[in-house]
Amino acid sequence: MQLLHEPTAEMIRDEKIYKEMGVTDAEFASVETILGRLPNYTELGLFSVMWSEHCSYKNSKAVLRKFPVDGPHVLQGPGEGAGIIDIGDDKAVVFKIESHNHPSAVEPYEGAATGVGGIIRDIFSMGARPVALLNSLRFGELHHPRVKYLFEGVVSGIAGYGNCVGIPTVGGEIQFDPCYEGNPLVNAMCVGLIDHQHIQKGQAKGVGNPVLYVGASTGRDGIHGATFASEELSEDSQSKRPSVQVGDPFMEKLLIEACLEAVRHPKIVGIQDMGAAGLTSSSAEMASKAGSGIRMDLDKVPQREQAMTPYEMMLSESQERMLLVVEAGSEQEFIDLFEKWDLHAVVVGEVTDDKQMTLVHKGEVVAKAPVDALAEEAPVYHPASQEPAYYQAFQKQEPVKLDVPDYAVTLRALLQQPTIASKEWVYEQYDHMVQTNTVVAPGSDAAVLRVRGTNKALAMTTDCNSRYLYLDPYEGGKMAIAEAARNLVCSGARPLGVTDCLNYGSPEKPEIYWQLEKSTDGLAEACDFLKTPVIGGNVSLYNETAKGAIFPTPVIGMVGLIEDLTHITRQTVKKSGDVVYVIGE
Amino acid sequence: MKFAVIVFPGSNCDSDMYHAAKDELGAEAEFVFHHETDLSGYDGVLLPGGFSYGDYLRSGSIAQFSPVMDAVAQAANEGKPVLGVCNGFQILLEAGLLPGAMRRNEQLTFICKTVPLKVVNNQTGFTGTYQEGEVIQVPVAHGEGNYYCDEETLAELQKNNQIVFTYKDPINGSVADIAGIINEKGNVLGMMPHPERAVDQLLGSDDGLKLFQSIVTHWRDHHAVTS
Amino acid sequence: MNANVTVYITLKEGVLDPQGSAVQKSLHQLGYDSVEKVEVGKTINVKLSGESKEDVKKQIEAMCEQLLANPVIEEYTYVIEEVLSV
Amino acid sequence: MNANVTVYITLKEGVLDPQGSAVQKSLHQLGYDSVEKVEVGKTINVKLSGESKEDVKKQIEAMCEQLLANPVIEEYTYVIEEVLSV
Ligand SMILES: Nc1ncnc2c1ncn2[C@@H]1O[C@H](COP(=O)(O)OP(=O)(O)O)[C@@H](O)[C@H]1O
Repeated sequence: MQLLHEPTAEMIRDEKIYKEMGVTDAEFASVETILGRLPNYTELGLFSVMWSEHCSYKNSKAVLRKFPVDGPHVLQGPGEGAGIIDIGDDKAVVFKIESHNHPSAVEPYEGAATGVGGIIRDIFSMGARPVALLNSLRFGELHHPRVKYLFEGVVSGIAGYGNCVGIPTVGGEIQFDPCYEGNPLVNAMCVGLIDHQHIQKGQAKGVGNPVLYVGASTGRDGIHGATFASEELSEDSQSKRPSVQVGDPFMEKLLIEACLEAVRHPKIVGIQDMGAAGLTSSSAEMASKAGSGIRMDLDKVPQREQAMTPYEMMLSESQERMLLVVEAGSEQEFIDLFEKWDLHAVVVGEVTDDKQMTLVHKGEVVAKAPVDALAEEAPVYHPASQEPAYYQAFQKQEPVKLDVPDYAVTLRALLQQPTIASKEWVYEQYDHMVQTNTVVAPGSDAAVLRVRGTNKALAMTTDCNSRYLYLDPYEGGKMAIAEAARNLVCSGARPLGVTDCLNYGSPEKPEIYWQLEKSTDGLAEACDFLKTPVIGGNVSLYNETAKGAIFPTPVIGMVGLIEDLTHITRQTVKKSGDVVYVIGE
Repeated sequence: MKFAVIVFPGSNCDSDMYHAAKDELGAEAEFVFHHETDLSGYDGVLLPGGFSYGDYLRSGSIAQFSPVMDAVAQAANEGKPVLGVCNGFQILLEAGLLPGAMRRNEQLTFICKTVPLKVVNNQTGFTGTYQEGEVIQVPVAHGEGNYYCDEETLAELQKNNQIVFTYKDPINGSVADIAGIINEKGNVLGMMPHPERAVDQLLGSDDGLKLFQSIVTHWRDHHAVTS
Repeated sequence: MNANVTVYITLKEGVLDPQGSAVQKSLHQLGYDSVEKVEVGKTINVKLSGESKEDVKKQIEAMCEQLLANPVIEEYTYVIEEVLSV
Repeated sequence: MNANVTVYITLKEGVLDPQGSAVQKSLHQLGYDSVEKVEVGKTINVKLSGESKEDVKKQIEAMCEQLLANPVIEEYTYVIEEVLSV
């Protein structure tokens, strides 16, 4: 999507160029109403990414409202980079899960690596030190060479990034099923720890305060990544090459250390990472949350390539970049702080009081749009919902009676299933011990990490059996939560809260939307019942190929607290002669 | 005894090293940033694992030129104990303080697990409290730990008893299953396995603690008169 | 024909090259101020045989597409050298 | 003189190349039976300037010895191309 000459506002309207950006006729009309004029190409770009499903949740907002989000220990629910839960001793745990499915389908190593990088930035931009990574992966059947390539690439991408930044990858899950063949799922979760006093929000407050840009320079990579994530994968997804970003974990490591120093500086006002929709979403969201406006001079933005247009700079999804707002007059202190870590921070703009995003390029205002309209006022859709025929057929079926002539043979066959077999080959590639807190390593029900300076530990897990959800979304949804909770309890922990990543097909198909509705009913009910509020998450829709949609796959990340290190339990059988009990029905 | 824990921008086992020395061993320890040029205030130097400067090109290749490395070389010359673990070992090789080089693991993948190590030489200032031939459990975590040296160098290492640790079972293709070597003078040890990750039973093993204890014991024995 | 083919693989224009930047920075720190840009790539040397030069070419291109290069972020060129048997 | 130098770095003869062996194995698995040997190396492309070709050469060799290649396991060759300013 690199145009030598950008189309004029009239051309965009007359030739319906907005459709190429995923903007509908009705959405284009509301942009025109909001601005009181036709948007230019840059402005339309801003709206198109901010109003994409990935950034605006326009198709999923309604179902997300069902989740319980409060609890006595919740310090931060959904709405910031990540949610926060109190664990006593003046400490809190911060966690979130996010998808990087489509980038991983096109370029598995970099797609997975940059997925890990993105979720880490969500955690440290809250002020927390990242202490653990988990993931949840879905692929087609391993005998296909392409699937094998994707699987190996994703695993080494996760390893390559996590190992380098020095955050242990302590858990995850992998499922193989034909429904994921062309559309693998790569969900990454990060957990961080923070002292209460250091909790940060991504806000741009205080008229006249400078806006600092720090980290990697901006290139043409990943332009329209958020839109790409909000479309079905097709034959020419492979050719949407500019959407592929390459990660630089060393840069991320520098950012972690420098930003954790920066959030402890008394003159920091707000900090946010440039994730999906890059500079556009970080600046619009920071200003909108604070009730301010923001003005940026794009000539100041560090650029990796020549002659970048405002459109390209604003929509680039180059990795490892952060946006900070600091108190006026303190910018040099922050620039020096970053310099110590060999990072170059530059002032790119300032906070204003007009609630507008104003972009200046070569001395001229090239775009102006209200920040609330961008960040908050995307349309909300209530897609049609319809019970699928397959489900009705299943309901009518007699319960199947399984005939197992030889249990040993069946057991062996089951253990050979890639989905069930040992995942040692995978987790031996992940440094799961760095930071020396990993008490229970991958291979058990949940990972357990001690919390230094206390007698406590955290247990964490990711779970989802999408087969159950396909068969019965409502019951399957409840089961996903219950399974995660059981894994924590088995490790000696009391579940604290949930982060979820809702991976589904296209919500524009009534049968898929029905799956989304029913399964979130089940998830919400189970969360309510178990008192595990949902403190954040992510939605990934349009996981479809020409062959159809994936199973509904709401991946659950759950974190629990172990009050006493002596209460940690493991999965392994202890010694012969021990008694085995079965609990439950 | 006071240790310097060197921090390169991409070090990520620096805190683990610091905790091992300070909290588990009970010695004095301080972080020393890679920009520093003076290590005269320290009795021993710990080069931690991680990815020093991103480890692009070759592991440790860029770190060898960082300002602090001149001071590390000087400390080594003065006979102070210098321990390089994982990336620290790679840096010592690149800087020429130890012989040989690292290649990518034979299987080309990163490998992280606890492996049995053989203490081949317990007559060093780092291994005095181990038994000769003792097998200890220590984690490895590396992608480029496939040690290489030519036959001449290997013969030299063997002759001088410079091979300190070997893998009990081959894990990455290393020549002679070498996991750790020492310089001729006996004060610079490089090893791929992480003793600082094996200092607490809660995390699975405390077999690495003796290595740190050996350093302190050795140092005390040699400084008993002056201090 | 016996051939010795060298395949040169580089990153496509516009793709971030953290390796190149790291080496460049390091060269500057070592005082090589005249260095303007560094890019890091790979070479893969393949000894193989084919019925003809055309056939070798066909094989190599197929290998590049399938395995040697990652067409999403890399591009490749190659040089075929004939090896005359001794 | 402005120059565009390509440095080729390969493992010394006798040093086992795990990457090369892995690629070779994969190519065999894909059915390229005529492949006899595969070696993987690095290219480093450096754009720099010097007073003369001699000077550029001196700089490049110094860079290779100091940083770009590890003499214990690697060897290098290079090609200097003059860039004529436009
Ligand atoms: N499936 C979900 N369940 C709960 N909260 C969600 C879900 N998806 C998104 N959210 C929350 O909505 C908020 C906005 O998300 P988003 O704009 O994607 O933030 P970010 O850009 O940091 O991912 C976040 O706080 C996120 O946690």
